[in-house]
Amino acid sequence: MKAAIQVVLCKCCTEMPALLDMAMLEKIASETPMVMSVKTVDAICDGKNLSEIIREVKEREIDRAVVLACQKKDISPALFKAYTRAGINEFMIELVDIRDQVVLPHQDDRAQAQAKAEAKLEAALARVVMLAPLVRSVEEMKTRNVVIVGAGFAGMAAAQAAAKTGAHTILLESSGKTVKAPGVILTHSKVLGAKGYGGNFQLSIKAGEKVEELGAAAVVIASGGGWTKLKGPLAKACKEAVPLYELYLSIKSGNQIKGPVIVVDTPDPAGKTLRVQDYAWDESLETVIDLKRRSPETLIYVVFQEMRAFGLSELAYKDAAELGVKFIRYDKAGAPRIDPNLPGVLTVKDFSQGEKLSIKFGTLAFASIPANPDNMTIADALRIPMTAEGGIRRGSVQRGPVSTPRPGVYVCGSAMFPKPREVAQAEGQAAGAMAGEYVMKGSIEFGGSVAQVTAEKCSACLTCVRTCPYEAPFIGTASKAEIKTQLCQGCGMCVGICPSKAIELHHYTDDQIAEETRVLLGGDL
Amino acid sequence: MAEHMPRIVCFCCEKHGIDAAVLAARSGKQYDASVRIVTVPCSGRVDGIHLLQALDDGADAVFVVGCLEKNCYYDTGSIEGRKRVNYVKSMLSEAGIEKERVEMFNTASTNAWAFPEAVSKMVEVVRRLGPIGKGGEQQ
Amino acid sequence: MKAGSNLEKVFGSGKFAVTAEIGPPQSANPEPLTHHAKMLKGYADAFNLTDNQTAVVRLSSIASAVIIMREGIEPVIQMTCRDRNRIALQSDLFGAAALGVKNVLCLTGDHQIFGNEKGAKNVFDFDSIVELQVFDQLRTAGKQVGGEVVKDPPKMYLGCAENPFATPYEWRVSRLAKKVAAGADFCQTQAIFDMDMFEKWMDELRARGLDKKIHVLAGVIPMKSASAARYMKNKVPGMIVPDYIVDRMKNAKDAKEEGIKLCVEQIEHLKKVKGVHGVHIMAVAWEEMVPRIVKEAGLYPRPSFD
Amino acid sequence: MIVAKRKPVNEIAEMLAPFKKVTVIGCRSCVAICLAGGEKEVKMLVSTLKVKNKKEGRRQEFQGFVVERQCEREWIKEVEEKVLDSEVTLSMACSLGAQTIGDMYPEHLTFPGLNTGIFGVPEEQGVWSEKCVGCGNCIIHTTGGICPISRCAKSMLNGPCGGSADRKCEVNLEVECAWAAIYDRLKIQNRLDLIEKVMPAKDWSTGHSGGRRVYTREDAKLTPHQKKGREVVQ
Repeated sequence: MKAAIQVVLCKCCTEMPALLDMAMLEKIASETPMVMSVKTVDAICDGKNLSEIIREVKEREIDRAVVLACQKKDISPALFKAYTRAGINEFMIELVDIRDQVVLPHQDDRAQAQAKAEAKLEAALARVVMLAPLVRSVEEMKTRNVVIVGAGFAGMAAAQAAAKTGAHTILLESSGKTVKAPGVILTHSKVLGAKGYGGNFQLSIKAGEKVEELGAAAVVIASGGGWTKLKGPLAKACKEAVPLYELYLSIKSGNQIKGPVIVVDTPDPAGKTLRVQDYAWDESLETVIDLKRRSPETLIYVVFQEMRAFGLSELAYKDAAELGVKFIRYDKAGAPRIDPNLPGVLTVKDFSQGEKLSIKFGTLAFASIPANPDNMTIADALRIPMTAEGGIRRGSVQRGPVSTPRPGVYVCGSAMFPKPREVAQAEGQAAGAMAGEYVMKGSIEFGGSVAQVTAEKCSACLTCVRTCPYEAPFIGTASKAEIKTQLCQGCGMCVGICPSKAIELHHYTDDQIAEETRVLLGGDL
Repeated sequence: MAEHMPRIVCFCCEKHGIDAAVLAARSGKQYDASVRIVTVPCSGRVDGIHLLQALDDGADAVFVVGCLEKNCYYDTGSIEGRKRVNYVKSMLSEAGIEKERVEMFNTASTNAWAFPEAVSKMVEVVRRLGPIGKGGEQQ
Repeated sequence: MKAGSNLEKVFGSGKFAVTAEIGPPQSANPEPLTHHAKMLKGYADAFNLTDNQTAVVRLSSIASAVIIMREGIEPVIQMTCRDRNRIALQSDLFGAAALGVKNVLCLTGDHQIFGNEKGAKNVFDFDSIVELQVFDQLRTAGKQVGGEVVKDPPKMYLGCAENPFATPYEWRVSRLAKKVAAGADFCQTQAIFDMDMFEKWMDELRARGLDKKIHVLAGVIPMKSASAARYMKNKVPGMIVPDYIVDRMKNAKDAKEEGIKLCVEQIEHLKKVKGVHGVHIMAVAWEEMVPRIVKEAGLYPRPSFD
Repeated sequence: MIVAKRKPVNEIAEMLAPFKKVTVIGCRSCVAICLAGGEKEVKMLVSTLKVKNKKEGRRQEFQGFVVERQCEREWIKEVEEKVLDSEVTLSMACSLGAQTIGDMYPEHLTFPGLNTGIFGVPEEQGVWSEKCVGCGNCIIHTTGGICPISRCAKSMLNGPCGGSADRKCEVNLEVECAWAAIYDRLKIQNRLDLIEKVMPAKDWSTGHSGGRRVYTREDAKLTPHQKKGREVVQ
């Protein structure tokens, strides 16, 4: 193995030398074979220091580097750009976050900190010789289309925001209602299926009676709906219970409501999945006020674990209380129950009074609206996960609060779970803007640290195909697994689970991980 | 006799895991220096082999840090990570080795306590169990 | 006459038959058998000797039969397919016939997982229907399953068991039809608590004319306690005990008395069901109650054909 | 496919305890697919054994690798040197692989690392269920395509036993009653008349009861004239 390594030690102004013996680290680095240059700089984020580092890269024909500094997020753009310009592949730079992993958390233990820093340096030196340059590929987006599914509050806000970025918006609305929004508007339309990936989706949509193909660079799901299947012990004990939404419609259409009426936040009050949203609270207040005004003699109880009256809905709370609606707050320990032998009676422990109450009721409603059945078709088509309650599951918040796990697909509003209008609108704006920005980049980048199959070792057992959340692995024409690089996100789940060890993740190969671990534990370099 | 210095390896996911460790450091939290982090893109990348090899290479304990299962950057990665850890635990118990030496932790990137707490739990385990075998130090 | 057993004669006479169960001991001691035989003599037309029931090792059914025959009562031996292949089944049938046994109940057998020898290797060369078919061919055509001609074939009255409450329900009558086709002469049912469901089954059975081809012995179990009722309701697969029966046992002042009363009532009810030609009383570990039940149900004395 | 399960580590360790030099051989076929004996499992086992040895102060040398199909001599031949370079070989294949190595090198010890279980179907990831016992005389065309020999605890040929409740098997309440499934399937296929037919005694001689079975294809066998070197001598 031939390598020409540069080692850069960043003092981080004075933080590193204050705790660590920099000379010792320099010595270890310089005594390691194939290390051509050891540089200690005051601060790597200082442009002056960068140019000095890069000069040395050229002079000594450096092909890889170990940089002891801080978190990748903080320094990457400048450093990586400089190295790349000097001809070093971005994957040949081993960054060691010595500041956050050694200096800051071990201020009180100089000896141990030094030992750890030395081990980290040695492990990085062991790892850097094993690194290989990797290329990223670029694929042009075929369209600038942002397809927005649903023209409710969220969808319309998304269309506005996406249009502002310059993207071409196409709004799909399942009903025939009149929609005022920028771009193309297709009423009586829905998504049936999808092929491709973020940047280049090929949607199959139904518009009116016609089934059409539609290219989309990004998709915003704003299809609305709720999260509530009536699942849970209360729903089981009281078969006649209704979602609040139905009660609301029933009141509006002037039906006689059998009292007393109880509104509970969820059919599963003691469960783990409780997700009382502002929506549920606002909707409950609106409903009970309406009912109380129409029939003042009906006893009404609102039984909630959390009472959240934000902003102006505080006034509705006050109104309801003045009209004589009884509010009962509970906690999990005193959660409402219905004894199957005593149907029609709800027992609950009032959290604030500590009193156990048994309430007879004529109508029981859960503060919830039914899930949108279309969400399942959309999720199926775009291969994105759903919540147990029938909503679209968003991705990790690190990807953004309106992102799904799949790049190029965004979700906003009540498609996730019921939301008040303002929240749905704000999310719509965010999703539209993100989708617009994504589309306006014009191309997608992929490759780099992605998975790759060694065909000879593959048993075609399908384990990777079944495990990958992005559906990147597939069985190719040679009856062996292959990775669709455009879909691979580089998580390495398939690598960790492959029973034949036929998949490797570039930049995080088994050998690289094993060697780093071994040296970190004091193994010889 | 001098107290055994624990040797602990942490396979830490590059998303919420590392962010939580960095946040802990930058919030001034101090934790035992015996822990050595190996960064992986996702806790689902961790293979049982890594955990066992680390124990063989001299670690007294190994732990994996991943995103919260409901908020994993790679959607299901930390669930996979947990399954790998559990399988290694079952193999260790079959072999008569304390399964507490291998553990899975989940954290949000905004949790400054999670990482130091995980470290102290693992240090506690090693202090209680000592090295794996008497030969551990002498060999 | 197929075998000329007492049970066959009772059925032939059109009288309402009574059979009861005797569980052989889990030892080599014949005494409990003779004790029960003496106690029960005259209260039933024939007595079933279980074959390692629930796969618990017990004194063999054939040996038990011979022991009670010495006391002058008629046995129905049971032969499960769990422990014997076709060689042993046919050989044992020869042996039983040679010893004077005239009734045999063909069963697939409980799985060994329920017994006290869980590590056993099971056989299941046949299932009960194949067993019936093979035994029927032996007695009528004098031919073994493998084709060997038997000069003095065993003359046996062939019985089978049927559970009207096992799933799929739609199939239960077809199963009995298959047993009839395979050669069964009489059928003992699983213990009946849910009369409505049983009667529905009987309706279907009669609709297919099966009541003319097979003698149905309805199974009854006298219960000692409410917990026994609950156990049978919840723990015994394929047994249905309606809630009102559990409640009745629970609310009774004297549960044992109530159990007997309930059993007698059930027999009275079953006597009226068309196509039911007798009852089979399974007083498991409570055999001493059989005389009382038989008397109170108006089924004493038993007919005699000597 | 053949589905196997790794033996508990302590049982394997006990088998290997007297030996200093151990070869662990996996297989890339069925047992890799059923996650029991592929390269990953070989490495996991070797690492676990090493950690166990460290704990117990025992010294053993391990080498671990996989072959394409351990039940075929040609694949074993390729790794012959490595096999014979140890005192004992632990086969992480089904018992067929273990026996192939054993038959090839009778003086060399070959131990099983897996318990070979079932002819199974991967129902979902991580779940394999038995659907054939290799009776050598398939009848599933009469039972709606569902095998009662393997899927019924009592191999009933003529319908469910009396223990079938709620469509579950009384022997294992997690398992569907095979005959309930057959009934449903025949109903869908409009072939319910089949269940009224009394199935005769099954001829088990085509199965293991007929003795060890060897299937041959005369047209595929090599004649002595076609064989080379050692093959001819054997």
